[in-house]
Amino acid sequence: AAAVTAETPGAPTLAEVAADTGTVKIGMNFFFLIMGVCLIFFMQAGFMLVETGFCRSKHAAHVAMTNFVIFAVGALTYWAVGFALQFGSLGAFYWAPGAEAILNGEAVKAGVNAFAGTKGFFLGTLGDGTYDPGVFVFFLFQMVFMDTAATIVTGGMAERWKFSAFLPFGVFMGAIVYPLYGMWVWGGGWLATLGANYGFGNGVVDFAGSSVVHAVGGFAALAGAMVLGPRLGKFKADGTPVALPGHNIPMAILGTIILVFGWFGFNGMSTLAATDLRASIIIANTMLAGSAGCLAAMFLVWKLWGKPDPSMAVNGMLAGLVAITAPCGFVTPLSSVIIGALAGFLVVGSVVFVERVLKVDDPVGAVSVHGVNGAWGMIALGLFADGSYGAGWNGVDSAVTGLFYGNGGQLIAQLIAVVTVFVWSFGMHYVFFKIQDAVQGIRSSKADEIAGLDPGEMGVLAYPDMAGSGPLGEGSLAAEAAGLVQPKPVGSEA
Amino acid sequence: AAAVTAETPGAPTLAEVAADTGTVKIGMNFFFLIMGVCLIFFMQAGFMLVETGFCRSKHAAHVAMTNFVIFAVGALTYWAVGFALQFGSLGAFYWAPGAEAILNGEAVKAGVNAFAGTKGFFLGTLGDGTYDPGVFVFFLFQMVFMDTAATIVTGGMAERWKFSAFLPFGVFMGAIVYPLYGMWVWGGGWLATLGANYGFGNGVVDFAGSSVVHAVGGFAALAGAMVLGPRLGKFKADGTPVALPGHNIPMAILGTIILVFGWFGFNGMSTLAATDLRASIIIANTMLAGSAGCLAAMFLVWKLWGKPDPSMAVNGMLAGLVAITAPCGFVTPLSSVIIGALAGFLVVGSVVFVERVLKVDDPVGAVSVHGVNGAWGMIALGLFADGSYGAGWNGVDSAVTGLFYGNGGQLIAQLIAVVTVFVWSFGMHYVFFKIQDAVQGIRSSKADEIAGLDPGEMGVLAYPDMAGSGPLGEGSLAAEAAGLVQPKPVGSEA
Amino acid sequence: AAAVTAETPGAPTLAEVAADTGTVKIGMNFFFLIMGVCLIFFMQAGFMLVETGFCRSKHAAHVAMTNFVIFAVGALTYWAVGFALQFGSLGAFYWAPGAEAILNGEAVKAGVNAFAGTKGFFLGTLGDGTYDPGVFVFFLFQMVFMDTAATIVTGGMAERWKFSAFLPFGVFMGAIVYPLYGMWVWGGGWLATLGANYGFGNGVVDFAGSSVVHAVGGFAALAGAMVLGPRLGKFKADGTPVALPGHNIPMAILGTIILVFGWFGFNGMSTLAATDLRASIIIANTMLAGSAGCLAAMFLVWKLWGKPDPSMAVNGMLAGLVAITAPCGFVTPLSSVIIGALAGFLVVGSVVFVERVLKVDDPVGAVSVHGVNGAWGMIALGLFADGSYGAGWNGVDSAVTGLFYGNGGQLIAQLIAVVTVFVWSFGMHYVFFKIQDAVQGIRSSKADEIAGLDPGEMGVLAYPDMAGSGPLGEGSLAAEAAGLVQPKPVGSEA
Amino acid sequence: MKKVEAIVRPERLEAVKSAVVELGHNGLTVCEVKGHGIQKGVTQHWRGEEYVIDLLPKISLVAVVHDHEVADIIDAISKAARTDHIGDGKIFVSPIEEVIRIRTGETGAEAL
Amino acid sequence: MKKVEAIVRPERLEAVKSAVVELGHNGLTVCEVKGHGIQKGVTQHWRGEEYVIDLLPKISLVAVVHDHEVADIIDAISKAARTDHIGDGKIFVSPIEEVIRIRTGETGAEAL
Amino acid sequence: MKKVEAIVRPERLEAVKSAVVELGHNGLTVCEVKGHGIQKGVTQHWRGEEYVIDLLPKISLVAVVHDHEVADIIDAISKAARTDHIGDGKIFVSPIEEVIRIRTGETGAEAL
Ligand SMILES: Nc1ncnc2c1ncn2[C@@H]1O[C@H](COP(=O)(O)OP(=O)(O)O)[C@@H](O)[C@H]1O
Ligand SMILES: Nc1ncnc2c1ncn2[C@@H]1O[C@H](COP(=O)(O)OP(=O)(O)O)[C@@H](O)[C@H]1O
Ligand SMILES: Nc1ncnc2c1ncn2[C@@H]1O[C@H](COP(=O)(O)OP(=O)(O)O)[C@@H](O)[C@H]1O
Repeated sequence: AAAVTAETPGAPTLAEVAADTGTVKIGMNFFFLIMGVCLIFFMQAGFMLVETGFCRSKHAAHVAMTNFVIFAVGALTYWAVGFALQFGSLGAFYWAPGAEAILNGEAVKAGVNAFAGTKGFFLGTLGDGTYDPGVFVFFLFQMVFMDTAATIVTGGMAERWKFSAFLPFGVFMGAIVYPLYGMWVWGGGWLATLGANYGFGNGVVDFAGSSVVHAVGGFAALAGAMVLGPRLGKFKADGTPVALPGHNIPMAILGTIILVFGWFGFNGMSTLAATDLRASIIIANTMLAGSAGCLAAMFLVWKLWGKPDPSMAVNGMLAGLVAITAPCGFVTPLSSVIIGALAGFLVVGSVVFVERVLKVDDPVGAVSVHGVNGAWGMIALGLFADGSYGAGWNGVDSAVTGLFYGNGGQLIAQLIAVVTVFVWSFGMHYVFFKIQDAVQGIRSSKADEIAGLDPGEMGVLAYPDMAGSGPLGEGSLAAEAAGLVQPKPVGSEA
Repeated sequence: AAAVTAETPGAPTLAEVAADTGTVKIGMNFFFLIMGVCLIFFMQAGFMLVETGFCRSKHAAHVAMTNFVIFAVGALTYWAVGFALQFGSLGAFYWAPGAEAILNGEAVKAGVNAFAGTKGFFLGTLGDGTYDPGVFVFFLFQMVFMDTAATIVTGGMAERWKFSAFLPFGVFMGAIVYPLYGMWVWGGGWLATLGANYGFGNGVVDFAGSSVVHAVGGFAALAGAMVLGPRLGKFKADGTPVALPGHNIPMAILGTIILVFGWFGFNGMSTLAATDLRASIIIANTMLAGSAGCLAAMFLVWKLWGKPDPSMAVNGMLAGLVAITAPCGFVTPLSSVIIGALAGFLVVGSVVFVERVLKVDDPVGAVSVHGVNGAWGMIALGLFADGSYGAGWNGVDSAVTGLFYGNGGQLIAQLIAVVTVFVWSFGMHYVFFKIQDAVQGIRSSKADEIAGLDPGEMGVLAYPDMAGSGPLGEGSLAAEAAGLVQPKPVGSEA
Repeated sequence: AAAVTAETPGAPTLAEVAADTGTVKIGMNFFFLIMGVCLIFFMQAGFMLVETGFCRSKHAAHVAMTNFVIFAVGALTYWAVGFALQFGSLGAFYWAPGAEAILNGEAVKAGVNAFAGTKGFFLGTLGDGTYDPGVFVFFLFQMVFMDTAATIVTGGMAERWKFSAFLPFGVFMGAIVYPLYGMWVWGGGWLATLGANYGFGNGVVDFAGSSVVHAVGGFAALAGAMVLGPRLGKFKADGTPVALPGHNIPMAILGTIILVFGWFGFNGMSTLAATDLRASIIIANTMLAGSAGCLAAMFLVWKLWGKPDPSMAVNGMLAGLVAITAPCGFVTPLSSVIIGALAGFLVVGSVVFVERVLKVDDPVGAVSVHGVNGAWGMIALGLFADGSYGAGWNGVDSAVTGLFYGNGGQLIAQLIAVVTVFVWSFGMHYVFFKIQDAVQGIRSSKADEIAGLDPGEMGVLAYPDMAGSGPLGEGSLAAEAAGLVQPKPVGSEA
Repeated sequence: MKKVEAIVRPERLEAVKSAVVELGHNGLTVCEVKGHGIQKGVTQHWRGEEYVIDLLPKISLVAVVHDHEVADIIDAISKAARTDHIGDGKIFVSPIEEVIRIRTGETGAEAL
Repeated sequence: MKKVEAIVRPERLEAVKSAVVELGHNGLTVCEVKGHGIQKGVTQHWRGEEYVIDLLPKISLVAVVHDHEVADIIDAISKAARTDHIGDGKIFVSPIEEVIRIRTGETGAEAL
Repeated sequence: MKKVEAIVRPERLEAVKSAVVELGHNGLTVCEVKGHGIQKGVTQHWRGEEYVIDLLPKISLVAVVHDHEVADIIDAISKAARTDHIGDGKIFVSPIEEVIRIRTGETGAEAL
């Protein structure tokens, strides 16, 4: 009792105890979010390591740089624009007393459907700002989610994406594509209100971002990889894919462990409050699904190709985590294991499909891990949610319940989200990249790609001391791509 | 006060304040455990890096994979079986209100001594499940401890352990060996009740797992390393050990720093509650002991062999941390420094002893760091515990007190634990590996070992771009081991 | 309410609720500090990776070792001596009830000005100790700050600092230089009381250590780099600097991301209490400033030298973080962006200045990042503090307010701090290194430097399996330095 | 017997190797080297200081062949390695006096 | 003088080196190379695509020796390198016209 | 034509390269090798076991030149590589029978 702030030390009044209790409650919930911010931020390191490890050493500094700089670009963009578009019309919210001082803009609406927020640009610094800590911590939490979505894309487009073309993408993603889809699902937008307005379950429910973060990122990566085209030498003339092995497997495994570590915050802290004890259930589900995904993918490739390919075990773990991200709060541990295992199988099939059928070159499996399994996670929620949590979600009284527990409406909402996120993220980015390519050119020069983007675009080698750390070439090589263009026969000009 | 949930906002009643205080208290303690889970989980990365860095590059992907996949295997196994055996008969427990709904099975008992729990398989998902968050967070906390024990073993058996043989080990450790010993010490088992039943101090006290986690892992590694036999070329024909230097020292140092980072949670969060303020004392003791171990080992090897060998400084740090893990809550900072320094000396002696006298090949020092110093930590508690903490521990009223502070009974309990953990973990694993070896063969083929387990068992090179990243060979080499078999003289068949 | 400890379970009295509220409040604030300790500790890994990545592979194990061992040396030294000198006369402090039991020594004073604390050596273990958790957690928090300062120095002096000479530095820094300057600013010393005693604003205000940690480290690195002299081959005979590229860019980028991660704790947890909700504002400011620094430096070098040099993007991020460390609690997000961007420009200019004008060889930019931007951060507070926070700071009633918001006095205090920290840290270390050099020799032998400090001083290669992992030489080479000494012409003795 | 050593671009290695193997020369040894020639170096930056990497990665491919096979293999390598840009590399031919196949002890022509 | 170049298995390097040094040839130079021969490659997988590493790690060990020492060194290397499995490697002997010891400027036979 | 192969200390590479290029020999090929000679090895420790690295890093630098240029280039390399300490390395000269410039197909003297 001595620790309670009181006029008569040691004998606080009810009002004084209540005051302290309130402060502690808010302080704790913000502290909880801050730890979430830390953990999720740290996923930048995970993505950097997985993507860099899966690429070749001659591009390693370039890939690492895109994963590093995206954070800076994204953070500033989201501060300036994105956060306001996503949450500027959120209004008051229980865990952020005071938010109403900033995030009370009139939403851009068409009828009952809201499409964008309108307040809180620059966190209000340039005018209507207050120092409301609730808004700030919420901003931080949302910012690191956004940066995760953006950094996914650097993987699918790695090893051939011009650095100067990558930067505008960061702005586009952080200011427009991510925040608007995020608004629709998390900011009171039209997808969130599909339940309240049209009776589809609780509207679109995406607990921690299978669609908002992962599918947005994964489908953007698909658009980017398609517009860029495959890496030189990735496909033979007859379309057969060629293995281009990543340069550092332990690095990729370290990155994966860091991603799992970050996912504790990504999913667990998405309750937004330590007082919501669901967090432990969510984390248990998350770990079980990831583990199931890892083993499912590993055993499948072992069966298919004879070896427990580490790169697919890694992808399987991540696929399981992505898939459980939407349903983690609403399903049983057993369902989580099933969802994760299916994600593990799915990611293997999808990697093969993207490469062999679509002929799209996705060096790290971003499309399969984040896009396909982001979608699967949304659907999984529509199937497995058991109605034990989420009463009141999106303004719908009943708890979130999926098809297997009797509510087909929720599944429909989820399917609408899947279609929407694909059309929106793939479509917007496809158009964006196409236009950018016409204006600026988004692909690195062939000479740089052959010699390595590190010496070409970064001006440094990632590993200058190591023999075999990637060949260097010269500008004059631009006309030729390794293995793709037949060199002229000697006789033709000797 | 406005933040307290109340019918009349701003003027909460005593009951309302009490309700919020209770929620915040539980929320905070669960949040505390969740952060512990994160930190301890992250030790997987530390182990992966230390073990991989200490191995040779031709096996790097293989070693990293075992450290990665063990988590998935362990998590699912512990969920299915291990947790129930360890804690299924725990009954109600102060920090987990509601646990009684699941963990109230009748223990397997012989007289007053309990040997195994009986409830909570699959977290009860397959029948008697509830979503009790206290049980879930406790499960998570215990699961990451178990995975630590399992991942220790991959180090001692590295560079020659067949991947397909390693997987069953993960199941055996996670389902049987770890949970049962853990039950005996932490789950109300016969070792815990040595005090209440037979008057040996507070019974076996192991604050955060010097024996439960580290000695179990370290002695399992000893059994495994003995059954596997040394790596090809590790010992000359006359038994002289040969240096097989690890391939990446900075990687091992990074891993060590990550392990220290994780140890904050491992020891500090083992109070199980933030409201137990002892955590800060525990963490201070932990850091001091690790630091003392690091310097002690470093100066000793410097003296002995002329250089401050980084690999032994690393082992010294870890040895100090392992040793303080049992006593960290019960000793003074000065005792911690002494315990840590002795651990640092001990690990050097033990590494030499294991290699030169036992002729056991432990590539990373797992036996010396975790086994020997796990035992030393248990004994150290029996010597240095100063009676300032732990009243009521294991149902014994007095605080935990060691020999130097007048209680020889505690030391006896600790010695019983040391003998038990050695016999149990070494014995069970020795038998397990022997049987498994007869059935399945647990050692990689010689050809794969010579060429590298990466191309042989993983199907990928860890570092394909680096010249000298490990030699490749062919199946036909199986008859020959580098340096061990004398090649036939040329003349004999030319 | 059931969770509140009460005689009548479920119906706690006001006193009982108050007791629990108090416990929870303290528990939470200590938990908050513990997480800060974890995060800040983890910066050791960040520094290790950045510094090692920026150095050449033949010295990689050596650089990594200094960054690892400094923690052990620093922790023990600070426990024995440093903490007492810095905080031994702090007296009671609101967040650490009970601190008065230990930290109540009579300060070493000259008039109103205090210069050193006098109690708490060995945390009082050797005599007047208590197990006060508040003191222990505070000790841990301060210890990790100190170790950060010490580890900065290893970067500026890397690749030529004799390991046996480095160890005494750790003791000197941890026992004397850091704690005394820290006392002056944070322990109630003469700089802190410049406001109360002489009317300069709130006295010197350094929220989380732009000067106490970073400038102390950065200016010590300058002294060390000057006394050591440049690495062999760093400057041509005519003084032109030579590029000596770091050996692992992704490693340096990983280190930077880890440092950012740690900075959440470094700045955010420096409120010392989760109940101080300012933490979220502080973290937002921190991230924005770092991002701005990163982009500012990257675009500047791109403009200047044609490529977005990753090593300078990394330095820019860190420079922004260092600069915002002092003002992070007192400025707006917009000011943070400005402060960070200026830091990004400044670090580029400073790197060039130090190398080309001062001709000092600072392999990782420690002087520019930590010294120069530490100073800039202090000044920035004196300019941009907007008077919204810090009322009562250092015993001055008004909130902390800078020149742009009308208080020039604060700027003067800050400038006094900048001059003091430079004179103190640079001066003390310059003298220390000079004396040490005369007594012991602080520079590695030329032969070791040419062949690599790894084989020479550590007795191991960092990367023994990699071709090109640094050349080895022999003692006989001592007379010659690569590229510096003209070899004798062949004719002269053939 | 002759040793034919070709210094070629790393990105042409696969093509050159195939061409040689198709000619029936299974035995060949490859090494990562760095070459200096009339091909210009690459300018790099490190923390403000410019430097030129003027030793560019090349691959040395060595095949020891019978005298009568030299012309064909030179032709095959040239075709496969050629891009018509500066830096395509060179082929050196030098005498080999004896060859021993370690496994069998065979020497001379039959050892190839 | 002759240059004796042996292409051997990496795991036989220590044995070969010792054998050569025991013969009294202190001077030798070693290089990590990759070899293609009748020894089959290793099949690997990367994310579903199979590929064959058909350039296997080998060590090239070069000793320049006097003409009369050639037979002995060939014998010693062969014995030490031999495992009787495909891929044991080859020894090539070629002429060296001049040797200079840089440190002393000695040339010819005395420079060895 | 002759092949001049110099085994030198890594830290002398820059000086040797410059010396050769200044003589007008633009074409040269460099490789990282390890050498054993009368220079002693380096003693290392790994977890209590001592071992000696007796293959020390060296650089092999090869220039194929016209016969009449051999003396000058040997002289230049010797000067640049020399430190007067054991381990400075050796220069080997051997015959080259044919040179082909891949890009142009030129052969012999004009290909250099
Ligand atoms: N005289 C030489 N001696 C040794 N290597 C040479 C010689 N000339 C060229 N090379 C090698 O051939 C490579 C290509 O030569 P370069 O002059 O750049 O282009 P090109 O062969 O197209 O004329 C060089 O990088 C070098 O490795
Ligand atoms: N004609 C050749 N020219 C150059 N290198 C060769 C030649 N033949 C063999 N080699 C080298 O010797 C190694 C072993 O040869 P291989 O044919 O696989 O087995 P074996 O020597 O047992 O017959 C090859 O990997 C290659 O490096
Ligand atoms: N006979 C030889 N054959 C091949 N390489 C040699 C020979 N003698 C010396 N070398 C190379 O030259 C290097 C230096 O030789 P060493 O005997 O140590 O010193 P020095 O050249 O000063 O007498 C060795 O490391 C080795 O690479």
